[in-house]
Amino acid sequence: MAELVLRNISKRFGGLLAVDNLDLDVSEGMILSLIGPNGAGKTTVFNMITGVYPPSHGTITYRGNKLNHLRSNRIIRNGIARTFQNIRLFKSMTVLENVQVGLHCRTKSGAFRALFRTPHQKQEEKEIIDRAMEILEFLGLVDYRNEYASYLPYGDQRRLEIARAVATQPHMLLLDEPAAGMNPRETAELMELIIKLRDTGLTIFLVEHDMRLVMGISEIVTVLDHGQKIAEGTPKQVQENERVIEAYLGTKSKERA
Amino acid sequence: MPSSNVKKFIVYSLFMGILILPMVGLPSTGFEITRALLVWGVFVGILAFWLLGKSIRGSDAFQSAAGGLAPFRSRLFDNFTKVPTKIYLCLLLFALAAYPQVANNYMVDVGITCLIYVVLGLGLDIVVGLAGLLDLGYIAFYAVGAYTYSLLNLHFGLSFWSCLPIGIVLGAVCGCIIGYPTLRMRGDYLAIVTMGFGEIIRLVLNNWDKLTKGPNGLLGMAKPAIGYPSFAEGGVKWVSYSLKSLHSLYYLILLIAVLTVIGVGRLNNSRIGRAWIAIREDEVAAELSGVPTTWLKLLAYAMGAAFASVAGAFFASKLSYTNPNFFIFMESCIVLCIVVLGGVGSIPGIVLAGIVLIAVPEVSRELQNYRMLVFGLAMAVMMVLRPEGLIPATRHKRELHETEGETYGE
Amino acid sequence: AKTLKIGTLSPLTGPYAQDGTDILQGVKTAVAVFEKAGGIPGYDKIEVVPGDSACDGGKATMAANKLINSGVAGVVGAYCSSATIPASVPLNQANIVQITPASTHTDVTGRGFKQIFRMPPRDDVQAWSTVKFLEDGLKIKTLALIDDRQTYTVGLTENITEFAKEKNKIKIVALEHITPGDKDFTAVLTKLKRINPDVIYMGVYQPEGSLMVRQAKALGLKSKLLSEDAVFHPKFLEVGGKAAEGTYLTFAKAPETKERKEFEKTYKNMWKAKTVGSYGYYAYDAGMILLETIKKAGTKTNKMVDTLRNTTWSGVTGEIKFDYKGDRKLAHVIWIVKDGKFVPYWDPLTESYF
Amino acid sequence: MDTASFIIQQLINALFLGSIFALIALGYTMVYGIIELINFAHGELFTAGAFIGIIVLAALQKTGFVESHFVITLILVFGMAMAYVAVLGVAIEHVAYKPLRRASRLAAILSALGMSIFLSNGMMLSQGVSDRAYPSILGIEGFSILDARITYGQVFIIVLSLLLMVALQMFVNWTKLGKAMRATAQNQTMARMLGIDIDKTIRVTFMIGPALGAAAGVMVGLYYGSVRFDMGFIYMIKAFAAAILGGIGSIPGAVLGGMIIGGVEVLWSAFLPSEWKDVTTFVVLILVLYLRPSGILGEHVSETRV
Amino acid sequence: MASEQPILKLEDVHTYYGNIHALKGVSCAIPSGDIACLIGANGAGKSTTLLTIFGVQRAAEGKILYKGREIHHLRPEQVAALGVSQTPEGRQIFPRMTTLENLEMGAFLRGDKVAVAEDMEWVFSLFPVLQERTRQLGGTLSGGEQQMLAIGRALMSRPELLLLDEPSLGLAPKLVEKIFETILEISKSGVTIFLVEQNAHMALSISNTGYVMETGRIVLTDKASDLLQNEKVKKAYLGE
Ligand SMILES: Nc1ncnc2c1ncn2[C@@H]1O[C@H](COP(=O)(O)OP(=O)(O)OP(=O)(O)O)[C@@H](O)[C@H]1O
Ligand SMILES: Nc1ncnc2c1ncn2[C@@H]1O[C@H](COP(=O)(O)OP(=O)(O)OP(=O)(O)O)[C@@H](O)[C@H]1O
Ligand SMILES: [Mg+2]
Ligand SMILES: [Mg+2]
Repeated sequence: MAELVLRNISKRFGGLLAVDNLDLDVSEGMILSLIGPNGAGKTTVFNMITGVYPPSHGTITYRGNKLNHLRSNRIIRNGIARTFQNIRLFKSMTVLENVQVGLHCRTKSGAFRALFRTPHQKQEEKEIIDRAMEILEFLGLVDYRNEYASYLPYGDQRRLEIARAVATQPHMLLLDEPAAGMNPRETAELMELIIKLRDTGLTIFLVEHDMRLVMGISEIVTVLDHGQKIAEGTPKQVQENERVIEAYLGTKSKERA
Repeated sequence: MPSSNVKKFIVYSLFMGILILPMVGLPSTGFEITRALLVWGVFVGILAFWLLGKSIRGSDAFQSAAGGLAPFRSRLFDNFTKVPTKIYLCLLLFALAAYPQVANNYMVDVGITCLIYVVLGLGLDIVVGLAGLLDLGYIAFYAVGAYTYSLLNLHFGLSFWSCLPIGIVLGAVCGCIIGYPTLRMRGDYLAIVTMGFGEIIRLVLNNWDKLTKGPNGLLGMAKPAIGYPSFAEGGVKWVSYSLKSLHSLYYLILLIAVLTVIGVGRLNNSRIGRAWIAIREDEVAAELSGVPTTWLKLLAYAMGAAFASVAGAFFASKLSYTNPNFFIFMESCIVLCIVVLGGVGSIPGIVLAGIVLIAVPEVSRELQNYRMLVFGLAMAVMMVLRPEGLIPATRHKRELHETEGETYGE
Repeated sequence: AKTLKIGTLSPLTGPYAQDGTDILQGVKTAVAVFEKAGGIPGYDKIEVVPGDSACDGGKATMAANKLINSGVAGVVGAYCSSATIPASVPLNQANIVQITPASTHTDVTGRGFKQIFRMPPRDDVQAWSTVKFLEDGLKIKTLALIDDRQTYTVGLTENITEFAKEKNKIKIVALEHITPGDKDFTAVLTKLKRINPDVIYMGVYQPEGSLMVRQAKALGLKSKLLSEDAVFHPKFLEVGGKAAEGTYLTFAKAPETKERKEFEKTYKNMWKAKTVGSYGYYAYDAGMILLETIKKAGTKTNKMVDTLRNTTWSGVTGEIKFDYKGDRKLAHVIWIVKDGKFVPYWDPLTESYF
Repeated sequence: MDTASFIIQQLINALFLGSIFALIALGYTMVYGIIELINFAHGELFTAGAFIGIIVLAALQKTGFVESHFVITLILVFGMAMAYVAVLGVAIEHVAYKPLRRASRLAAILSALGMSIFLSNGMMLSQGVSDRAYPSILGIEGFSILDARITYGQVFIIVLSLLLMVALQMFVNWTKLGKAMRATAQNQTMARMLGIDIDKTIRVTFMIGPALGAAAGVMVGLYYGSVRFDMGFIYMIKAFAAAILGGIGSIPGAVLGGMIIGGVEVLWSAFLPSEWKDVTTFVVLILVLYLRPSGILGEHVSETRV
Repeated sequence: MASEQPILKLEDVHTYYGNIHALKGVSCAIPSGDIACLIGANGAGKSTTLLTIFGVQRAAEGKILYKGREIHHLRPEQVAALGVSQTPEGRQIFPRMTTLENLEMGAFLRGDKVAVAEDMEWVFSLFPVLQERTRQLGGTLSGGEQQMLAIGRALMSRPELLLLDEPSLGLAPKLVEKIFETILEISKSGVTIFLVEQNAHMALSISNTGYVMETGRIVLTDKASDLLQNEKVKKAYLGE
């Protein structure tokens, strides 16, 4: 069975059906992309998976556990991590601390251990730093560790978001438009990074409008329009799908891609 | 003076002139303008002084002079920073410990009050500074501590020390009760609700005659006592020594304050403290980074309340008296002032502000009615000049190599 | 070339600053009058050290400690009972004579402190006069009480309830509460209008009292209104205006002596005031007997206490004699507002009209 | 007094108290709505208005103008108080809030608190610590409905505050100012880039809000008959509660909130133990906010849009 | 076509964020009716340039001329009144206003109700999605919808000079095409356009002039078509 299973998922905002009866399977270790026109409901799918709001209808199952109605932090603890379409870093914290927050759900020491600074707590703090440093190293952000997050250039902020998400030690990473605002060269770097992450064993679930990125790395591409799945398949299949071209890609892109 | 500063001077003086107009006496009391003019004069004087200073500092001559001095200054600064912070802390602690030996009773009493407010300020800092929850009813937990001790001591004869843990737990529980309905609220909705809770607790204390004796207050609680073994007269006896004198009370609250500083400092630099700050910065992102925000917000309320409760128990035992009137809204505001004026999230700042904000108005009682006037204006001016607080908080920075100099400050 | 220092404790800031200032000014007047009359041999100056108790326990103890440190020989203060009680602890430890010109709570003198005295009659004394007047003067059947849930006023309404129960002549039909600082009491007054008791007792302070009589008039209440000495203030007449007419108040009746007139004149001159606040009188007397005591007995506390106990003083608030607790025997009489003035009306001791 | 008139009387009491709260809450919510600042000084502005009213009134009374030109007197008293306090509001904004627009919200709140302390003590120094009698020109004449009494003064004040509320609502809706204010509140930089002079917008808000407060101050003085330097505090708290309860930034919300707070206070006192009146007010506030975290008429945004 | 007098001219503009020297002497001149395009790496200072033109960030040094008039000391609202509008970085939608109100805010300075209504229709024809969302609060729109709203709002003011900061960000490929077509169309109606883009390929292909920015300086200015062929540019910004 797939790692993440969405069955008959719908989301209604007032009169608007943002996601309409969607079925989706994400298998372990793959890179799956979700694409679709603006307002198709992609971010909404992410939001439902991560518990920002519950689906109006349907079930979400992750590794056999139902996620509906779990609080977000529990879902993250279960092994799903995400980044945001509009960057949401902890601006007045340092880069290192941002990553340390991500490690929160994998550590235990509570307020009392902190107050009395028990050996266990000290040990854990050390581990937190080591682990955070490792992650920063992996993403090439070590040199920025003491900068406030808000001072980072845009591209590095996006990477820091990924770092924070990776720090929660997920099995599955949801990336919401990670390449937005990046130029082609930076996008290429990002592409490598995503593949590197996948190679560490992560399942990648990607929402993106940059077709070069999507088509370059995805194993499966799912296309959403008005909340409904209109196509699914390999990048090549999807690219040639008439409905997708009409609803999403446009005619010119065909020539270019 | 550059013309922009001149313009500023004129505009601000003018506006200040309008501000003091309500201070001009009424026809019926006799038209009185000297007081208003005095206030205005002082303001204008300070303003001129400040703007002048600013333009001198901005001027080229000063800049180049400062440039010449810079290496000297940095050397001085280096020398200061070379001494480990621990030594400074020890010196400070020593000074605080020696204080009652050189000060008279009044000054010791003022010192005690300052330290109580330092504890309160640090406690509130957990809620406001770290977790970013604006709390205008914080003084209620101070009341909870005071009344817990008073009631338990009067009715059951429990000692200060055995009441402390009970007070802490009760304070924390109250913190959670107050925190719970506010979990979904933001910003100022939180402010009014916490303020409402603060008032509710005060009013309940005031109205529940049977338990609290209402506005009459509770009277005659024992002072804290410490026990020590005595070997006199053969055999060992446990002697209890009541901390009656102001001096011994001072040392007790100093101990509490130091423990609070250490405690809040440790929390701040722990996983819990980081999670609080993350919540302050972006609650949704924190929740989606795996931080259980609900639980941590409740924890912040509870921890903050626990510190206030300790301070309250001490306060009640020091006065041997407690009354609901001691826990009015204005007190919450003063504690909040300490936190913000000191610098949100900054422990040294809050300690400094606690001392400044309590001691200065107290010692300047000679000014009488002008005191609060100046206090109010100074607060506004301070905020305008240093919105980050006296000693702004810096996030902890981690060094990989010893050689890199640590940079603090703005 | 010695200076004698005496201290005052009173709220110089905050909502009670008016009464607090009256107290300070009363004591300063006493010093001025006393110095003019020759002062105390051995001292060439008498200094008043003001302490701001702010009606707050913590601040009051600090202020008390400050007075102790500045070496005062005696203290006049404080005002709110909730400040006087904590402030009296350090003063007691330092063994300094304290005379409160305002606090009426029974606990102020009821704790076995030897060196504390008080000028105004205790809550229960005033309550006794009140109930006596209602029972024997007005001969009413039903009474409604209002208080603002502060130490002072609750003390009064509690004591009145108790006294009224003793003889069971008066039925207490309602006990209502207001919030100090509020301006609108129509809800409570309407409630009482419906019950229509013979008398409504207003256990409040002057600002609320003034507003209450006005609103009672506007609502057309028929009950008679009775209040206490905290409302006995020229401001009550000023703000209450016509609506204040006919209100009964309890207040100590002082003989219209020459000294009293003299004092009023000096006070008004010194402070450019049109009227003397009620606590000004008590404070003046407290200051005067404190100075007299020092003149007689020196600054040794034991001697001062003895002198204070064993002397019968005459002051502008009448005869002053302290009992073993430090309380003063002083009867309230009932006053009435008539033609925009406070007029003595009924004497509970003699049970007769003036 | 029979039950019917009792209830009518209490409803009148509630309406009256509520409309005063509503008027103060309006000024409060306007300022809040635009710079998201708890304007602690609003209570003092209200008091200052009352004092200006008393000064003007006392001066007019000396000349005997009041008897001969009653309506003009009222216009003058309200006009002068509102005009002056409007200027005062702008001055406060300029000195204490404007420099803090980019600073943290807490800093601005403290600055406001400082201003409040400053003004209230300033008024204490100059106007004295005790309450001052307001010349009673409204009188206590009135009429009765059954056995319930309502004075002409009350009618006048209720009508005037309703008029002011309606005028404000129309002003804000019909001019571009309302929109400018909302835009400024939500994103100052963007508002400026669209051509909104936010300084002017804020200034106008700081004139209207305090002016409404001043009108309420004069009303309170005229009707209740006294003013004191610290009377603004309690009203500020109630107005704050009312504004939040109704949904901050919303004009009808402020009116509704004021009425609810006034109503709860009066009706609770009327039927239940009056010492718990304030507790009840706050409990109602907390309950409402618990159920509707952005107030009754507040814009309910699911802020969890990520 | 581009006339002689540049509608916008920057002369040696410096801008600081506190101590950070973000613009280190930017100079450029944009002829009236032109489409000029500014490209550069992240953090180069492109957005800062646009904000400085608008007066949101103060130019610490240098001159900014609009139609020959100095505007670097003007406040943003004054610049807006001169007929300049901008879609800023991060969209800056008013989150608690509806889509319709957001668009109306774009026309804040305009009095001609009829023409405003016409323009509204035009914007809706460009972005039909917005018409479906008129009653929805801006803050709840999807990322791309917000982007369309930001562009629509900027158009609602009928600007003479339009500053676009990454207009294609977050838009679906089909819409990206549409956006660039629209830009061309707007330009034809006489509006001057200053475009900042990461999608350098597309941007350069519709522009006349191109500027390349690196760490606060403009390092290369050329005709856009030439820049497309420039080896360095190709490597650094076009990802080829
Ligand atoms: N809280 C909300 N209230 C009302 N409508 C909403 C809300 N959140 C999203 N929507 C609507 O639901 C639809 C789907 O939004 P979503 O954010 O999922 O789109 P998306 O596919 O991520 O688009 P984009 O590529 O533009 O980011 C949009 O039309 C949006 O306006
Ligand atoms: N508010 C700010 N405070 C401090 N520094 C800032 C701020 N905004 C931008 N900077 C810095 O100024 C420089 C230029 O930033 P700018 O946003 O103009 O770059 P950009 O070219 O638009 O990049 P991007 O492609 O990421 O949008 C960067 O180094 C950035 O870190
Ligand atoms: Mg999206
Ligand atoms: Mg940019």
